[in-house]
Amino acid sequence: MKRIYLDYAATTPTHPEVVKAMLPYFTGSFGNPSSLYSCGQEAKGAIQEVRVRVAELIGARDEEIVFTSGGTEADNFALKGVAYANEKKGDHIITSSIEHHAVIETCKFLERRRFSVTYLPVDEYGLVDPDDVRRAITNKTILISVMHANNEMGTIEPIAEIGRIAKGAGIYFHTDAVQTAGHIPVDVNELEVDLLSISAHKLYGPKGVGALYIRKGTKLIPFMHGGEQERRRRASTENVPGIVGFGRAVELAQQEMSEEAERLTYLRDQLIKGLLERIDHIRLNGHPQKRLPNNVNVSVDYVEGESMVLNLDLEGICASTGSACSSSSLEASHVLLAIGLSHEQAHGSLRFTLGKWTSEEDIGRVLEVLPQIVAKLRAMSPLLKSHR
Amino acid sequence: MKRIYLDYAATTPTHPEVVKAMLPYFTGSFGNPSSLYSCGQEAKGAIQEVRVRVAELIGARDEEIVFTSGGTEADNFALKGVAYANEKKGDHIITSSIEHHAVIETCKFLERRRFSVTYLPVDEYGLVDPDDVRRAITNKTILISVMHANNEMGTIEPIAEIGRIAKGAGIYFHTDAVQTAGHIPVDVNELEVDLLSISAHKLYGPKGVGALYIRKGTKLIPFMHGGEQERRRRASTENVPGIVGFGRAVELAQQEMSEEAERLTYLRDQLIKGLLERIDHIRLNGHPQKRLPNNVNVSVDYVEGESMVLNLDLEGICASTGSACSSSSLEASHVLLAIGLSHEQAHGSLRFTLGKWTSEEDIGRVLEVLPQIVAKLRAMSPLLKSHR
Amino acid sequence: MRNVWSLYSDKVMEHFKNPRNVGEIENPDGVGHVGNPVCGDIMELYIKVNNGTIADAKFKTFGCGAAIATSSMVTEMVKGKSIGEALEISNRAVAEALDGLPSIKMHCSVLAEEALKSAIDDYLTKNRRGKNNVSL
Amino acid sequence: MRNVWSLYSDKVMEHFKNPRNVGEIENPDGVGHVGNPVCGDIMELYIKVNNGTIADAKFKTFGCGAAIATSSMVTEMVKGKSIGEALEISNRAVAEALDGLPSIKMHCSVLAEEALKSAIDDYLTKNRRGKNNVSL
Ligand SMILES: Cc1ncc(COP(=O)(O)O)c(C=O)c1O
Ligand SMILES: Cc1ncc(COP(=O)(O)O)c(C=O)c1O
Repeated sequence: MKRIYLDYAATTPTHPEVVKAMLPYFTGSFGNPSSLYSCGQEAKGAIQEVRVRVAELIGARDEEIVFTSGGTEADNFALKGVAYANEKKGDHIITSSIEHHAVIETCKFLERRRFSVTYLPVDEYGLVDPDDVRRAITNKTILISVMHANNEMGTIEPIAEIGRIAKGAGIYFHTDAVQTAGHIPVDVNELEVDLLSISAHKLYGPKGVGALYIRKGTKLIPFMHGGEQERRRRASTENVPGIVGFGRAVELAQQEMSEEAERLTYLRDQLIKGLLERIDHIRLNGHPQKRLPNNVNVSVDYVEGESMVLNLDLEGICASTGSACSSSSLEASHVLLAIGLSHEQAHGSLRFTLGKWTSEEDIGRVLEVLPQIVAKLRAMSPLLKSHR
Repeated sequence: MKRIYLDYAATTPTHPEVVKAMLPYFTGSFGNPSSLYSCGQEAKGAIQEVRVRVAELIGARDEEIVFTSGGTEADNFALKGVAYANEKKGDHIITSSIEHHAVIETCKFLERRRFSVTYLPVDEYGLVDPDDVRRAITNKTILISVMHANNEMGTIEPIAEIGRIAKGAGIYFHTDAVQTAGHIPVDVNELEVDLLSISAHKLYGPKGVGALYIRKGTKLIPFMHGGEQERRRRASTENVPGIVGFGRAVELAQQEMSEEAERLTYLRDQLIKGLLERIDHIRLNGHPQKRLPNNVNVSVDYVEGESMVLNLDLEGICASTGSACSSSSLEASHVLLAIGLSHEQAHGSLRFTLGKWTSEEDIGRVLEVLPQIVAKLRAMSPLLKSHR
Repeated sequence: MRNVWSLYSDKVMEHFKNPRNVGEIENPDGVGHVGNPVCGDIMELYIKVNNGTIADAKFKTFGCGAAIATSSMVTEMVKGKSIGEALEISNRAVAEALDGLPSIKMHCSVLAEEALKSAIDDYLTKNRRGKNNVSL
Repeated sequence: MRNVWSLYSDKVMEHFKNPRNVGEIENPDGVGHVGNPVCGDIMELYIKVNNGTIADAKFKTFGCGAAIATSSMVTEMVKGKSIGEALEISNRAVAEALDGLPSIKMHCSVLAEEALKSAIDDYLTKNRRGKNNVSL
């Protein structure tokens, strides 16, 4: 059975070109970039080239890019780094209620360390209202963090507008661009952000690599303490092959982004339309237009998400759900609850995220298979009866 | 010109077998281990196998192993994690003055966050005196961190003895085993440690992967906040290929360790003997016996380290130095100063660290080349004259 | 045997794919409703009792793979058992019959046990009311 | 041109490999001693002056690649210059003559400038004492 991978937002396969680019740095140019001799300097040069490339992708300068072990570290670094460095100025942070756990859990940690955090609500589509941001600002506010696009339902936030507000108020602004960098245009100056998180494995690069953009002049302290790597901003021996792979992935993304976004938007809309037509009692989560080109998120009434995902897996289709059952906590996705879904609806969510190897036939196959799965599960659902 | 790599303590080439083991996890089994469907679970299974293997290497249980992005993260996690989780019990930490920067800088950070740190001195060989540890303990002490072996001069510390003291006093004990794991026997129960750091790229695994051993029952909070990976102890999408490579490297290390340690000890002693014979005004740094099998560290009077490293590089030999000039600070190695070297001697240090691909001819070549380099540099040294 | 490539054992997957005893029993002798939408698992378990023996059992479940499989398994296990025997079926017994559950899914087996107990309770209550006495 | 695979430019490496004017001058007209062991760079610069022109310059240096290359370069640059011209040689000029230095190594060029100034200073002091006057 052919596998149909539709969970590109969870992780992407590493592009074969990326793997090829990485290989020489494992056994050949394997040196430590901090070393003085040539094979170390060679690795250092390779990293520098990637830095320039990543900077280019987001309209930044190379010295504003710090490599990390992924999106989570970039988010931790940005939030803790700014909070600790600016605590004399204030102790208040503003974020949204639909951030990735890497931001939410970091905020909760900071709350336990005497910072106070405002979690802004979102509307039914998952949009943050810039006016809410403006109203939440106090003279103690040192940082605003709102994600560029939401990983579960794909809603794209009004970052540039929030950026203008933050800038006007002289408050640092961070955005988690893990789901957007390499997929839709991201420009740190247009968005007016001071800090921006990226993760390589979401754009066909390797897992375990990411970057934090830090606008020149931003006051923050390191998150990883130790050696003098990354101009003393991030310690630890650089993951040279990983960073080189990240660079190649960024290069490919730059070449293919606009065409690919168009192709995926078409497939996405086909899938949405097909699902709404073929399954009753189903709703689209997230904004219909202000949405990532590759994201489809629906709630299917009366059935639970994990049981749909497992049934899809039996048919060779990889998808995900915001249901509690997919995690060790029993709570359904905080994102879906934040847009006002009931617990049943949140538990009945299903996310398909499309990517480079998604074809029209794949979409067709989902549209063929899912209605049967839903019918089978609804037949055993105690909820259907009570809603009849 | 054949390259002679003698900086295995800085980083090792990734073993070709390790690269081979990693490859399927980039493009084939690339799933996110948190995913429910089979290709995610497959990745999760692969990680679990490595966890068992790493646990075996150090005599631990698999659930006591948490994967990290390297040695630095493991050190940061251990120190900050224990400090924050136990601050109600006390605010005092004991460490040594020859720790890696990943420990020292983390301690300095904690000092700025209202913890107090005692940096124990070492003797002329770099040994911490367990009695000093005992004397430094107060009723506020919550953590002791002393490295297993020093990365610069290879001295192996009396960890088991310190472990017994820590255990007797009911204080958590961390050791940075980045230079020992996979090279000499490491057993968390024999050493009586509660936390232990490992880095894959020091044992022929990939860069950007490591592990922290956390003894069951140890109270610590996460360092990377976010998702529920690693049983909620370390967020971020797991670096699956990296972890798999780490596992293969550990497997190879287990097979080859004792034989390889013996071979390297022989080569090491040959190199030490040869250098002391052929170059006058030279001294061995670190303990002559209680020393890593692969470490040679000497101070060559009247010449500076970087200029020796660069000249060696011109001859195809990769080595390192504790000289200031190798870093952006101008201070010579804190480790060499701690054993009582003068600044000149510390700046005149040279480290050769041997490894899997080091041969007897390589040692011969160093012994042939280095005396000439030293003679050339001494001819331009203003220090030689003043010492005459 | 736990398959490394799956969250669940083969046995769980088998019951998930082909759940036994799905549905409702008309005029059941006992019904158990357990779980709640917040946690994402809701089970309904129906039993038919003949002479103190559970002659039939059916279920309806909204929930994850483990919830469906434990529902299926518990209805299988209970059929033909006396009320007394049925009350002795523990959540562990259900999980073991499925060749184990991942630890984060053990709550589903608890739910299955509770659904069964609740159905029996319902039967006993009705019966006590009706006949005043029941031999366990 | 900066070689990506090296910390230093080809020019720095060339001077590092074949440093010019290594040594001491017997009976020098001026000597400069700068640097200190804590920072790991010590330079000695010797000059011979003929009719207000620097006829010869030599150095001895304990230090990194950049320290040796800047010493070599500054002695090359200064030869044949008048004292006035020599005093105008800045650390930047030395660094530029070497096709640049990594930013963490710029302090070596500062040291080279200081060594030269200090040698000239020594010459001027001795001379003033001797002849009471010197034409710059
Ligand atoms: C929006 C967002 N932020 C952060 C992360 C964390 O990235 P990583 O897994 O690289 O740590 C993810 C993905 O997991 C994400 O989707
Ligand atoms: C003793 C010691 N601890 C920690 C580290 C840091 O490890 P990593 O580079 O994997 O972060 C190193 C090596 O750099 C080391 O030698």
